[in-house]
Amino acid sequence: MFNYAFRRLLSTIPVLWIAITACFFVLRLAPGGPFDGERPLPEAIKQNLAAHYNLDKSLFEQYIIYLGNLLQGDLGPSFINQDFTVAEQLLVGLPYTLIIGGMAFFLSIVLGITAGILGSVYRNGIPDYLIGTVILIGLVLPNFLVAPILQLFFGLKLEWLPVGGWGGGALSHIVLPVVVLALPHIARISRLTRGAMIEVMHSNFIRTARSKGLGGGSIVWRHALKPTLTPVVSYLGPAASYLLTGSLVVETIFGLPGIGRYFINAALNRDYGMVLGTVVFYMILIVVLNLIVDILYAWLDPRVRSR
Amino acid sequence: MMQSVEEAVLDIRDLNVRFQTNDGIVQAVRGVDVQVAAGECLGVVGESGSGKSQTFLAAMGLLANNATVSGRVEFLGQNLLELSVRELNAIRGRRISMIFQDPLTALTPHLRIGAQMQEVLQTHQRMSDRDARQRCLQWLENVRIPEAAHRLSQYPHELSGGMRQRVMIAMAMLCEPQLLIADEPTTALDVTIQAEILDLMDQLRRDHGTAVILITHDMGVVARMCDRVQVMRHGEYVEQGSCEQVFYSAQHEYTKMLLDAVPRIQVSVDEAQEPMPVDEAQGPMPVDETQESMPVDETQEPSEPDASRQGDTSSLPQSDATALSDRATGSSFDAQSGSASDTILRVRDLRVTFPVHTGWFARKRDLRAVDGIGFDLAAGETLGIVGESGSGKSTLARAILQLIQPTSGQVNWRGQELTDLGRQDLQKFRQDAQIVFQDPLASLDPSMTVGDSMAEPLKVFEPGLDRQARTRRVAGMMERVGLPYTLINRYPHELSGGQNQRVGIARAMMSRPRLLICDEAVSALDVSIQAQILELLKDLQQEFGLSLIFISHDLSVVWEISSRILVMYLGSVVELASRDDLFARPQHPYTRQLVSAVPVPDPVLERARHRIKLQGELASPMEAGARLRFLPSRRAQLPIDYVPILSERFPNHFVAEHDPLESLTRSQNKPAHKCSQ
Amino acid sequence: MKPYSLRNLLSAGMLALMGGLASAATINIHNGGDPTSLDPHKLSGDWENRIAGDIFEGLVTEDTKAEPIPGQASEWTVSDDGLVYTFTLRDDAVWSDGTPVTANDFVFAFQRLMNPETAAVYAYLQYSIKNAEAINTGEISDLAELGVKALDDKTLEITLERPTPYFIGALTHYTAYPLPEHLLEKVGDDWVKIENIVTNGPYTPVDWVPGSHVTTVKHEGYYAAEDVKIDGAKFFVLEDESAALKRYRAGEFDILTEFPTDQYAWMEENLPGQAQVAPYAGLYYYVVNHNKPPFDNADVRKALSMSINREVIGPQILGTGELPAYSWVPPGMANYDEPYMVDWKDMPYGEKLAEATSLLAAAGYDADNPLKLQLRYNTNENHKRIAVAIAAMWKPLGIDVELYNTETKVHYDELQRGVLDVARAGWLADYNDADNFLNLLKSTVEHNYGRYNNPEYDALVDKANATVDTAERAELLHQAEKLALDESAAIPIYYYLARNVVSPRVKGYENNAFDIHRTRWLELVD
Amino acid sequence: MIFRKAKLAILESAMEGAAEPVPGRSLFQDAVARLIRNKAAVVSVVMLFLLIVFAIAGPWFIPYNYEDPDWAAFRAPPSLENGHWFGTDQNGRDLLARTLFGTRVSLLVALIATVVSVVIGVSYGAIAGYVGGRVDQAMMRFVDIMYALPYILFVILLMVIFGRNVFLLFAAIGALEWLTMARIVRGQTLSIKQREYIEAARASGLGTTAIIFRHIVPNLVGSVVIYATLTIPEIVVVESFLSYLGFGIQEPLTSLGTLIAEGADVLEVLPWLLWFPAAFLVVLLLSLLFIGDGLRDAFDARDR
Repeated sequence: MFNYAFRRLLSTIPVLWIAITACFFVLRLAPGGPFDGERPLPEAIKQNLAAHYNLDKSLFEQYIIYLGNLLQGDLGPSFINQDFTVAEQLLVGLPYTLIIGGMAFFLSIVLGITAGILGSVYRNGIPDYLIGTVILIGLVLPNFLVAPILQLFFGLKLEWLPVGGWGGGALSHIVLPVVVLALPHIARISRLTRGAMIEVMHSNFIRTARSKGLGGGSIVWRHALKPTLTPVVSYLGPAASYLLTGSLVVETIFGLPGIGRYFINAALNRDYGMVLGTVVFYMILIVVLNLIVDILYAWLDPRVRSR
Repeated sequence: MMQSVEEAVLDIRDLNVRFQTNDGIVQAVRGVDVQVAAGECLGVVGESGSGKSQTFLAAMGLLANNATVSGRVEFLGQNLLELSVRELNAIRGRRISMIFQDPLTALTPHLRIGAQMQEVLQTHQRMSDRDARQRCLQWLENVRIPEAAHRLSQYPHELSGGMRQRVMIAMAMLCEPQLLIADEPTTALDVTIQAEILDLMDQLRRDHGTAVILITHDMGVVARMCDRVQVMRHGEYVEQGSCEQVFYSAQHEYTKMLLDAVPRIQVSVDEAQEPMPVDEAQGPMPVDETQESMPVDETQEPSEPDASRQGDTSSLPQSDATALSDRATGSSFDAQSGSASDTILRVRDLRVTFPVHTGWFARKRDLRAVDGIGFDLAAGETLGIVGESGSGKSTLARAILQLIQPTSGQVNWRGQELTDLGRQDLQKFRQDAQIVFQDPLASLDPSMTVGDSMAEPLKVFEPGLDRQARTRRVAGMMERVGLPYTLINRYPHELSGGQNQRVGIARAMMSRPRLLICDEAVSALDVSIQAQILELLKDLQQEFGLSLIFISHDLSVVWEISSRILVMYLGSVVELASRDDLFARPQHPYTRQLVSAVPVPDPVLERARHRIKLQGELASPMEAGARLRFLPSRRAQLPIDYVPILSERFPNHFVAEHDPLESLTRSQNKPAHKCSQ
Repeated sequence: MKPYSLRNLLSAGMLALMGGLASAATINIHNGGDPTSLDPHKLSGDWENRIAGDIFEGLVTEDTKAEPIPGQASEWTVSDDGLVYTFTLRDDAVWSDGTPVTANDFVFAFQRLMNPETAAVYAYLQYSIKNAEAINTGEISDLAELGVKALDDKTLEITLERPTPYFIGALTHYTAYPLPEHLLEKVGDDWVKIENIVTNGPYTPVDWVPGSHVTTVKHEGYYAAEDVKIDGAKFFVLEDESAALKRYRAGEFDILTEFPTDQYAWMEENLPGQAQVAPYAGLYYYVVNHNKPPFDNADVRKALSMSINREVIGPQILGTGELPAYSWVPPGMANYDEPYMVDWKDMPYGEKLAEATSLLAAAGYDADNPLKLQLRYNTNENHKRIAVAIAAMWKPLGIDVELYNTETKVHYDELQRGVLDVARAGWLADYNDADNFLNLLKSTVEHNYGRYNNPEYDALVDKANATVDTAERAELLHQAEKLALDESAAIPIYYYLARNVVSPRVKGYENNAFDIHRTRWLELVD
Repeated sequence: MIFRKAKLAILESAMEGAAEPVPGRSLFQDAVARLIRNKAAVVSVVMLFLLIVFAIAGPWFIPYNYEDPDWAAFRAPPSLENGHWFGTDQNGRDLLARTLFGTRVSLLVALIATVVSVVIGVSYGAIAGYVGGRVDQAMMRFVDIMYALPYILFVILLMVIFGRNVFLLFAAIGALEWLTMARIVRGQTLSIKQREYIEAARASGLGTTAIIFRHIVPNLVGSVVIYATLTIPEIVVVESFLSYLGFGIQEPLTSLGTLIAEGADVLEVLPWLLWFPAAFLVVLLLSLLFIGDGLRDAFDARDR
């Protein structure tokens, strides 16, 4: 098992490398530089800045330097937020993103699976259709639309929840962002679960279980659930990167200091260091997640273990 | 000897089952009555779609929710159909339990055996874990599972097929139910294991007085197990009565047809005794003699097939002797020289090995699927190849047809080495040698009309033909294989299994091949269809002077059609002889076990038979030393992957080395009981 | 004078009381972007200025009207030739760690500012100081050559290159803030880290979460501390303006420094008097590429300019009523009376169109031979709308416009490389002087994106800046402006408005042309 | 003589039936038939169809076009009098015209991306699946790698580079979206490859390419169609997301995503700017989803 995990991690190093290289050069291909702005700088100053950030060296040299630093765990300076290194900023933003993202992740899994199971149990019944429609709405409405609507409704009309901000991580502040972030994933997961559950319920071993006189509950929980979860689990990997996509929006609208926003701003500001930093960071996140997914597979299906 | 209702454990009256499907309402069961008395074994026979399973799934309330059930199902006075799910659950698994066909899919893959068994006890008897575990352990032992304790903590996929079915049975018996419903319990199993499972069930039934309902399509199994039989067709019972009544004086046409259709091997009541040495043998056991003893056999017309067989056998000895004795003594073999004029296919020391991964990171290991097989095939002859699952018979077929690249060895087609053929010549060969597959549906492209499927070979082999010409040829062949021309534009899923298989055969025949390999060609079909297809094959063989290689796990089918039979075990030949010779005096313990295990659709004979039981089950080819299973005495000195040498024990009768039977047989348990009369 | 003193007493008491009330409060300010730094030499945005101006203070600082008033310097004298300024620092000016602010802190700061290695983006704002430009561009390597000298701990002497009427105004800018030399010597560039930083302004930062907020608290050592009513400010980062407005309505913010123009009408109705829209010393304009035919043709440029219906843009397109711009220098700049307006300003739109059409026709363009041009703007809701509207206004002249928007970085990068036909640009005054705008059209200036090149114009502007007498100077500048406008050097569109939303809780807030509202002047009441 | 009987019977039936062959119904046709029985799906198909017709034909029937301002009506709420049924935006442009145009663009964009992803995905997956072995492993490893990349980040980078060429961009997005498709197709191919009819085809001497195109690809249609219908919504959402980030399509062109992103900012003051495009989007996506689900059920063999 550990052996396996270790290999997986090793095998992702080339992945990381490719991604970083790609970003590095793609980014430099893009027009505009970190120091272009409303007010153009005097040449002399531009040169000084360039020198300060090694931008005066050849692209390849810069690339080598960057990789070199990266190997020593140094993500380099931020071109824009000059008082912090990239690493520092990521570390500051990390907890927020992780908390919001993690809770959204958890919420979508729990709600999604429950909804899916209900849907499949009452297949084509009233609950199924109700859930189904709600789910679909969540699936089709873009989160940058849902967010302001919720803000208006819960924040301004009902005045139940704060409209935005971190508020020291008070639950009330977190609710809305988490919900907005989770909504589409609740939808996807419940759809997956429903489909899978219906399929599993048709399988022979469920018939056996019923012939053994087990109650509906224990059939679903003991026998049907695990196999049902397989497709859900395989969705978790992609879900991570979807969550990232979402966090870009959510953090902007709710004014949360997470790292989701960083990437957009960094890309727009040509903050090369920051962009690469976020990419590296997210890749590692996703890789780890996929690793967990594989381990979950093994847990769900003993046949994988022995294969 | 109808049971009267009061002593009946289960009493089904006028049961109807309808299904609401996409294509309208389907009436699966039409007003059937069933009674079973305690300790009785009722056989329910019928072909696929006859509604035999539905009847009892309905009784158990296990049907999908698109089904509507009407009628009465009295179990000890309670009408199961009126019970709530909770009440029903109190009965299911406790007083009535079920065994299903496929033990792999029927067990929950992610739960340990122990857990799955214990939950039964915990649901029904509120038993503590410790006691439950005890009980399960004890039952695993009752069903003769080795190292029971260890099994409890294993997952289903870690057990062999036979073992899984044993677990199923143990699980079904845990609460010592009054009624055990077994739905095709042995269909998915190899014949030797089937024999053991059947014995086991019989045992349990007698020890615990459980009533057993045995749902099956196999007359042999019925003949062996059941006191009473009910024959089902199109959701109705066409005939019922005691075993003997049904088998010896069938009333209904359908029953007769079924019985006729079943291919049956001739067996002496006791295979155990050593066969007489060849010199004093007056040829193989006279066929007609046995036939007298079994009136049913008369219907089986012996004309052409026998003739063809005569033809073959007469031509055989020469070639075979040289060929295989060579092989036996391991001397190198020259394709051109010793080849007899009419030997069209010559296989020598053929090997196919696959690399397989075991475990996540274990190194690849070689699976020797075909392990040095050699034989000759004469024009117009039929060679049967028998073997249980994993014996590599299908691989052999594909290797011969060069669908799989053989690892080593020669396949010589009419003087040409196939192994070193160019693409062009290979095409020619493909035109000559065709194959028919097991699953009729899966062997046809669902996105093509059957007409196109049949026309395809023509496109390749006779590009000259225009559309009409092709259609004409197809139409001709369709008629020949007995397919209505009207079906030409239909799609496979619109045809019945039998029809599809005819299409498959027609496609194979389009290129007018000289060799036709049938890989389990009839195994997926109902007996009646099976018979027709066999018949068709015989006719075609006659008409086109085909050579057939007929591969099957079902000894009786092979017996039905073959002139010579080759018995495979773990990729190598254990015995090769003319059909009658093989059945008259099987030599190799494995062969004898096989023969003895085949159930014969004849209660008296079947129950009189004595079974040979060998240590252990069929081993996987990956298992080290598995090949030495019949040579335990020499395990010590021989290399672990040693392949026993084949030698000609009687003329044209080749047998692989083995220890004497006695040293291999398990502690003999008494022969199955005679049925009450 | 009794009653007077009595009233004084009372009001004092009132103040104290209110102070007491307010003292509980910190003010929450929506500040838009994420500050890139707290180091005054590394700033470039107005959102950074808001923070920096609260925590630092230069020799001179802004009052509620953003007019320069004595800051760290209690008084100063100017030599007759207007070249030498002598400042006397307050005795009670101290850093937040208690060390007094000395003249050396200023010397140090100015030298660091001009030091090329600092690469201060806005260094050029202080180029009027002797040798500043030379040092900043590396011609002079010895920092001591800079025209900033400490005569003693509390006396600072600044020598200029040439007399500069707006110099005092320029000193309010954050490029002129002192730096705590003692601290920088100790920790170097880390001085600005939140745990190290010491400041000399009315407030001092205590907390900074990038992407979230900067928190400041009152600097008790500040010389005017007792007049500072608000105990601390929280500057929030939030780019999404509509989200900001929602939070404001939920009472989470006291001041919005920007609001979505579409909401203006709504706020007038529902939050009367809270939305503050005030003239802003800034110009929204389009540049035209003078190096690319046919745009090198003054008539073509004039046609483009004339056919823009400026009266629609403010009230209709933006909805906040920005005033149409017909001059290059926004009205109300210091040392400059009414700006020069284009002569066709008051023509009815119909006639403008007609003339524009004929001008184009003369240049050989009409419906059959349309003038194709690419209109560039940087991604932003308002820029987009204006571009769309103007494209539509040009359409009738048979001009066919391709709208092309890019992110800010690309936009300006390409503008500087002269990649444009017509492009959007804007200018906010750094200091209160017409020169700050007219400078934009000098051929030598990088951000003369249109590359308008008229030696006569350059001469006029230079001459003006060399003259001490303000009236005379103003006259010269006027001539320059007229020259440029008559040639339609660029297309002014509207004068910026500052858009703020100020909660009724906030007292002491006054609109001004530079949109600078230092927290020290504000007050929170409930 | 049971066999003879049996055979005769069959031959007879053959003779009776003779005359004209009965046209068969392919699995695909079956699926379609089943789809038609699925109300939700049918309704969706109709909706989608109407939507497309509106989007394409609509603009000819309304007095305003999507780019020219109505100087008399800025921010005009929906009204029948002035003919702006959906109202106008801040530039006085008719929202109905813009919505229809936006729908057109969104569909086009989605179509491009989907087609690209289908083409790449199918060929890639089919090859990997059929060739199998090391090639397969290598190709799939590559897919895994692509999966691990935070793809939205790349889209944004692409955006930054492609500047405003939305169609190029969505070709690019398609080029990222193909991964899942490739996986699905590969899986399908693998299972189809195991089928005996492939062996039968090889036995009757068919070449690899012939097999892939005559026997494998046709049997992939089902799953490809299903996944494609479910990809389109994905893309539309991605498009709207990018519009929100300000990477939307170049003015005066527009797309549903852009319209909604703009509308979201003014949902209190100019609600119509949000609700009309949003309604179109919801209808569009919902119908696509229902159709996708319908297709899945229809093609699902188990329901037969």
